[in-house]
Amino acid sequence: MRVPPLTTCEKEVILEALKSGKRFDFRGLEEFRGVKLVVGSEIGTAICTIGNTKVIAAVSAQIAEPSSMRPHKGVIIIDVDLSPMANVSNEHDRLGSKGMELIRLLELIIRDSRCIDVESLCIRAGKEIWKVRVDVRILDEDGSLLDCACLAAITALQHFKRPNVTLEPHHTLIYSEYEKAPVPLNIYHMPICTTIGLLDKGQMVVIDPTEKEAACLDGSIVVACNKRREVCALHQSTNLVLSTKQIERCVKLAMSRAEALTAVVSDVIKQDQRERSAFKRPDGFSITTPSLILTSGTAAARQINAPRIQHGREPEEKMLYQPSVIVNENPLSVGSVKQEEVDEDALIAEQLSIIQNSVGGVAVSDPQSSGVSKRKKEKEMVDDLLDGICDSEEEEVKTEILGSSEPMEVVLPVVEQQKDEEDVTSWRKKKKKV
Amino acid sequence: MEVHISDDEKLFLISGVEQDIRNDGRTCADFRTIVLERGVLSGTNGSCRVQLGQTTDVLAGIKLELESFDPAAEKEAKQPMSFHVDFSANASSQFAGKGGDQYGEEISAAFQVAFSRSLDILPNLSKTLLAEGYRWKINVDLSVLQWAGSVPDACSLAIIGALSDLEVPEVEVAPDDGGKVSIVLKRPRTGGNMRDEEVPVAMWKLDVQSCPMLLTVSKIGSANLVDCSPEEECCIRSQLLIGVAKNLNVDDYDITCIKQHGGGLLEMESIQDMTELASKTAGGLYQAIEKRLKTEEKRKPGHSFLL
Amino acid sequence: MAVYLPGDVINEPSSSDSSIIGYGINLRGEKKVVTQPGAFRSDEGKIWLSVHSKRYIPQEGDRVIAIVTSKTGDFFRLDIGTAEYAMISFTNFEGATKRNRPNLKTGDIIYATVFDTTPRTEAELTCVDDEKRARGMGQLNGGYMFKVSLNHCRRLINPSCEILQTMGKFFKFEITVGMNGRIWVNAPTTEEIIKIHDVINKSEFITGEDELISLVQHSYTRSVSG
Amino acid sequence: MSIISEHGFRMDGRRPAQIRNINTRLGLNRNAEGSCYLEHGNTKVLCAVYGPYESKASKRLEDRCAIVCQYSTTTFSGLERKNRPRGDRKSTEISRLLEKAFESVILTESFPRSQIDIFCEVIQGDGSNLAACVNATSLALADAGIPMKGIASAATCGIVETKPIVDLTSREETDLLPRVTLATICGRDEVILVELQNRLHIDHLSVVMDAAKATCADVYECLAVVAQQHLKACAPILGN
Amino acid sequence: MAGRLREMRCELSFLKNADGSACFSQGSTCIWASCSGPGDVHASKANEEAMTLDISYRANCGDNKFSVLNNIIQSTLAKAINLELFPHTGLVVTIHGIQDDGSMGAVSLNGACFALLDNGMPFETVFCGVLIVRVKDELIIDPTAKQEAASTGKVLFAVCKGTDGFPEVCSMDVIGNWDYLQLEAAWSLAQPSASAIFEFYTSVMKRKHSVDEH
Repeated sequence: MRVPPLTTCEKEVILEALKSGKRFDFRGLEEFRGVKLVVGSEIGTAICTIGNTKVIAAVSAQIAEPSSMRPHKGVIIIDVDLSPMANVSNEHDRLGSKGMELIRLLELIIRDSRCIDVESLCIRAGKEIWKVRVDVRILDEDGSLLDCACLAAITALQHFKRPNVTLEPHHTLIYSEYEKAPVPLNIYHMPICTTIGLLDKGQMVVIDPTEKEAACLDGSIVVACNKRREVCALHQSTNLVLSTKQIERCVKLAMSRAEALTAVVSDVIKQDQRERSAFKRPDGFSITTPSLILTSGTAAARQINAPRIQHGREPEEKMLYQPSVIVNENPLSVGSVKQEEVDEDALIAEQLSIIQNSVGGVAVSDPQSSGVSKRKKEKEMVDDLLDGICDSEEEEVKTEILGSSEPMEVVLPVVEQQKDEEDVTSWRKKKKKV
Repeated sequence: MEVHISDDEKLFLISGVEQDIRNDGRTCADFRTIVLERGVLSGTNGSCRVQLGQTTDVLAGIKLELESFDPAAEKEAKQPMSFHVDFSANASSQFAGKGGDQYGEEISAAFQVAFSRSLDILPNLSKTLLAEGYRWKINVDLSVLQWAGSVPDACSLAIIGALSDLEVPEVEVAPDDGGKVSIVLKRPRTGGNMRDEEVPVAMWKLDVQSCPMLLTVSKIGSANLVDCSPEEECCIRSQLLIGVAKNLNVDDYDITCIKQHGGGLLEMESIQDMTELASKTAGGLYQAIEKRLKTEEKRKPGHSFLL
Repeated sequence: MAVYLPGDVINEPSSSDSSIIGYGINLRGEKKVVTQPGAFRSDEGKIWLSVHSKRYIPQEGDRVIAIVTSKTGDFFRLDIGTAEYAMISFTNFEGATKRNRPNLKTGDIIYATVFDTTPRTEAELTCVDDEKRARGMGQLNGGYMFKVSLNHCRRLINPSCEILQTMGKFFKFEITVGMNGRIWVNAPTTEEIIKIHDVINKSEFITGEDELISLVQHSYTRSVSG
Repeated sequence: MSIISEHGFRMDGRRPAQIRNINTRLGLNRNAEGSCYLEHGNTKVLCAVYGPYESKASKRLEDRCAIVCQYSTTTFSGLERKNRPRGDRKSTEISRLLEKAFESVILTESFPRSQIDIFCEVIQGDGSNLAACVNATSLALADAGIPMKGIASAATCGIVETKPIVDLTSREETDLLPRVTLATICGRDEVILVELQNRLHIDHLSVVMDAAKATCADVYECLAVVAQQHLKACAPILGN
Repeated sequence: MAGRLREMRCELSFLKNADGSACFSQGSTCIWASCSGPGDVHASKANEEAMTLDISYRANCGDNKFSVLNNIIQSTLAKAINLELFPHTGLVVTIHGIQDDGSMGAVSLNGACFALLDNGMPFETVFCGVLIVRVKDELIIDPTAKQEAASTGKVLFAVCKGTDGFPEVCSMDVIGNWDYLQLEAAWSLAQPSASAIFEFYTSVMKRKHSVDEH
């Protein structure tokens, strides 16, 4: 779908404002937008929000065959998904040149900078290794997409724990999270990526540009650093002429940013660990929007009382009991029955009679002829079935407790906490014989 | 690459060819000047570069691989050579991306067929079978750097050059535990002071006299000609790819394969004439190559090819 | 103020049979069926729904802000945020003759009226009314253009809404509101343009009178950092 | 096996700040508008430039010329035989880098709605392939007579125990040695391409950058001499 | 006969680039939905008489091949929207399953409807999704992941508001063997929950439109 083009008047005003150090969201030229990082209730998922850009990253692992060249090294795969939700110009399941560039840069920053110890992902050299897959989904796009994606991926990798494994001569035992505590990935350092926009031949630096600003800038440079003051990636992504001094200045800015964000990531992870160790079920991504925003709404869990099948309620023509052989008359031609349709009905009626005689005993019930008795019998059966439901005491669903209708802010269905069923099918619990 | 020439130019060319004179002065059975340099790529086991008339430029590189194969699965011994022709985009912008792949596969298949009987034709090729289930795999890769007609001919010359440049290391086969075999490079016992790794490994070379060759013979008007330039290729009626191999014992040339390349109608006689022309020119080419391969490569240190 | 969802039937007392059916309501038989979610509005014999949306659907008579995308033959191709491009012939400009054509380049914006939206063809726009006079339409030079939701635009234009009047007390600015959700603002300095842009965006969910004044006051005094 | 021996020499006998010898030949491809064969020691690169010609509708740009680049390596170029010469992620990314770099060098506004094709083929890759490609491409563009801001020159620079080493061979490009590929215009401090492999500590950044910039200037000298010689050689043909 | 509908939360138009966006959660199952259109569509997929629907449910990890769920949402939307109203245009609906704690099918249908309401384009009738599972032949509405996993049969009703205002089935996906009576019981449970969800729609839209009071 088409995105409206950038008009010259917008471009002129934005550039004029940037040159005089002003921006449309009241930020300074070297000020970052606020970062919001949320970790999911599922292990290994994280949503990162920078300004309006929102990205969710999910990490999953499975056992796979290693490549012949590197038999004892685990594999990390990064996959990006650009959906029309992020930008109307994207298409489902189609990775354009923008997507390819994003994947390549993420691989450069996360995989090629060896921030994850791949040797520890090896189970049985040459035969079984862990294949860690990082899925990045872009949910909303407003500039510095790569920073948001990289931050989300790093947080998800920190938050992820793979199941524990013991080696036996002929097979491998994979434990669920209830038998042995899952093992986090061995991460050496955390590369944090920063997109730095550049203006008039690279003299002016614009930090963390929004989508509109990025369209007006001359170009941008991507710098990834970690808190050990190491530069992990340096990538010039648009046609731009810079001086080496300018590059060094950008790297210093990115370095300070990296330290700040590493602190944010480790806080979020520690806070989540504290919650999980206290067995408090983390609310993850469920919406905690302040109620005062007019565009949000909540409705408390409520009691649904299904009325018994009252006889009177359904207007008669609505409950027309369909004959088992459906006569496919064309609904549009309800009024005008054309000539050839008339012989068609005759034909079908005649077939109907043949079927009835040949089938013999089976009552091909025609609504009118079967009469009311049959329908009454059905009603009793349905009623007994429904009664069975209400009276049963030990039913799984505790309905009385939730009867109270006053809106509770966070309603945790009582059922989950009380007892852990043994046949829990939470994530990857199967005791797998490989 | 489509070369556009006007109709009267075509008429001029066809009438010339029928009188055995071509635009650049050659007769129908003449080849353009051939430049052949061997051993140009240090990273390969054998390499050769052939340039045909300052335009068509082909580079052949051979890399050896130790291949283990299941002897039971293959009834008759599979020939160890595998060919892969790749059209570099440098040749023309139509070969960018996937443009050249289709034409490249066609020529690679033709070479695969022409060399299918290579175990019998080349005398010492059977030496590549090392032991039960182990052999040398010879990967012959050709990269076409410039394209101006008669690419198969240039490729076959490059292959012969590269095979003659190929050095295969001598190998000792020692039985190992568990039925497996350990392959060790054979080093001549020179008691000198050099440490074991630095002693040069003994090498053997392939004998390439009877190596098959692919020639394209084209028919323009009523004349058959060899080594067409792009302009001539625009007025071809049809083209045959003829594989010729020198028969050592009877000193004649066998035809190993005939493939029609592109469309066109041919009577039986003209096929007969074309194959004769092919074997005649092949004879000339074989002599030229032998003379060329005998002159040792004397090259200044640091001097490189393509200069 | 009743809110209806698509599929509901309107049986408001004020919607007598004679009233004219407006936006968002379809007449099926004698039932008035709602087809767009919105709040019910009626005003002496006319009933319609005020709908919240961001995607513009061209209606004849709407005044919109269009972006020139290309020039083909004697037509300019315009983007008004709809599925199909819109067209405007060079004759539909004030004072345009065969020879002196309006010089519009790609990326310029114009304020025009939609005057023909037959389905399956591009919408046709014009910058002159019947007497060939511009009445404020034509090219918009300088200034800044940005997009807001359609219902906010309708609210700004509504005479009874005093967002613009309050801003008038603090800023000296020129504003054009297109029905396709695009607003063009011009002010002497870029700083003021930034402040006005900020006020208009924030005023979307402000209803109270005094809240509005405090918002405009705050943004007037606040300095644009940098 | 340290990269620099204690006497300060490298494995192939060069000093740390010494570049490999460069052999080039221009105009050897008859079909292309401009072509160049360049050798950095054992790294051999062939580059051809086609265009500017009328571009395909999909790539056409209204105001400037579209640069399309393809970087491919022959299957026998590296130590191990690769079965796909191009199309893998690494070569697509290098093609994109070359495109971006040369978009800022070529005066693209002078050819609106047209397209220039740049094809680089690494015949033998022995380290700093990207730098060799940039040098070969800028010479091919000069040979094709396409207006440019200047001849771009590129070099790779790594760092070993705080000492910069320049123009790395494939044996020195281990996966621990951090290295920066830098491309500048006419050897001046105008960077058009920067690419970092492996992690580099920030204090070493300025050292590596200066060494790389100095090397680009040296390489530029060589390229300039070659270009002038080529033009002088063609002068009599041009009849002036 | 009773059951319970988990707590529903919703937030509208919180995405910058989508025409209509909704973040909807039932219990702790949470999805983000976006609906953009009617916009231009690629010539190859354009349909002269009607609007083309491009719908995709995308999960967090793995390749997104959810044909069953996509088909249900596609058929429901095709019934809910009068496609002939906007010929030669395209509507793109994307649903991201952010967090899955059971009855994801129903939650995505509700999210899709919220996104459509937020988009504000004309359509025929509001719709919602109700998932009913049978655990040890006892019917549960809107199950959590545990209940859904322990169930022996599932039926997902896509319910839209009929012309007479009562809920009406417009598409249905049945897994496991159900006889007609149990299905009828399930439907009798689904009707009131559908009305409850429709009420929630109205309350959210009322809040959103409260700006137009003056």
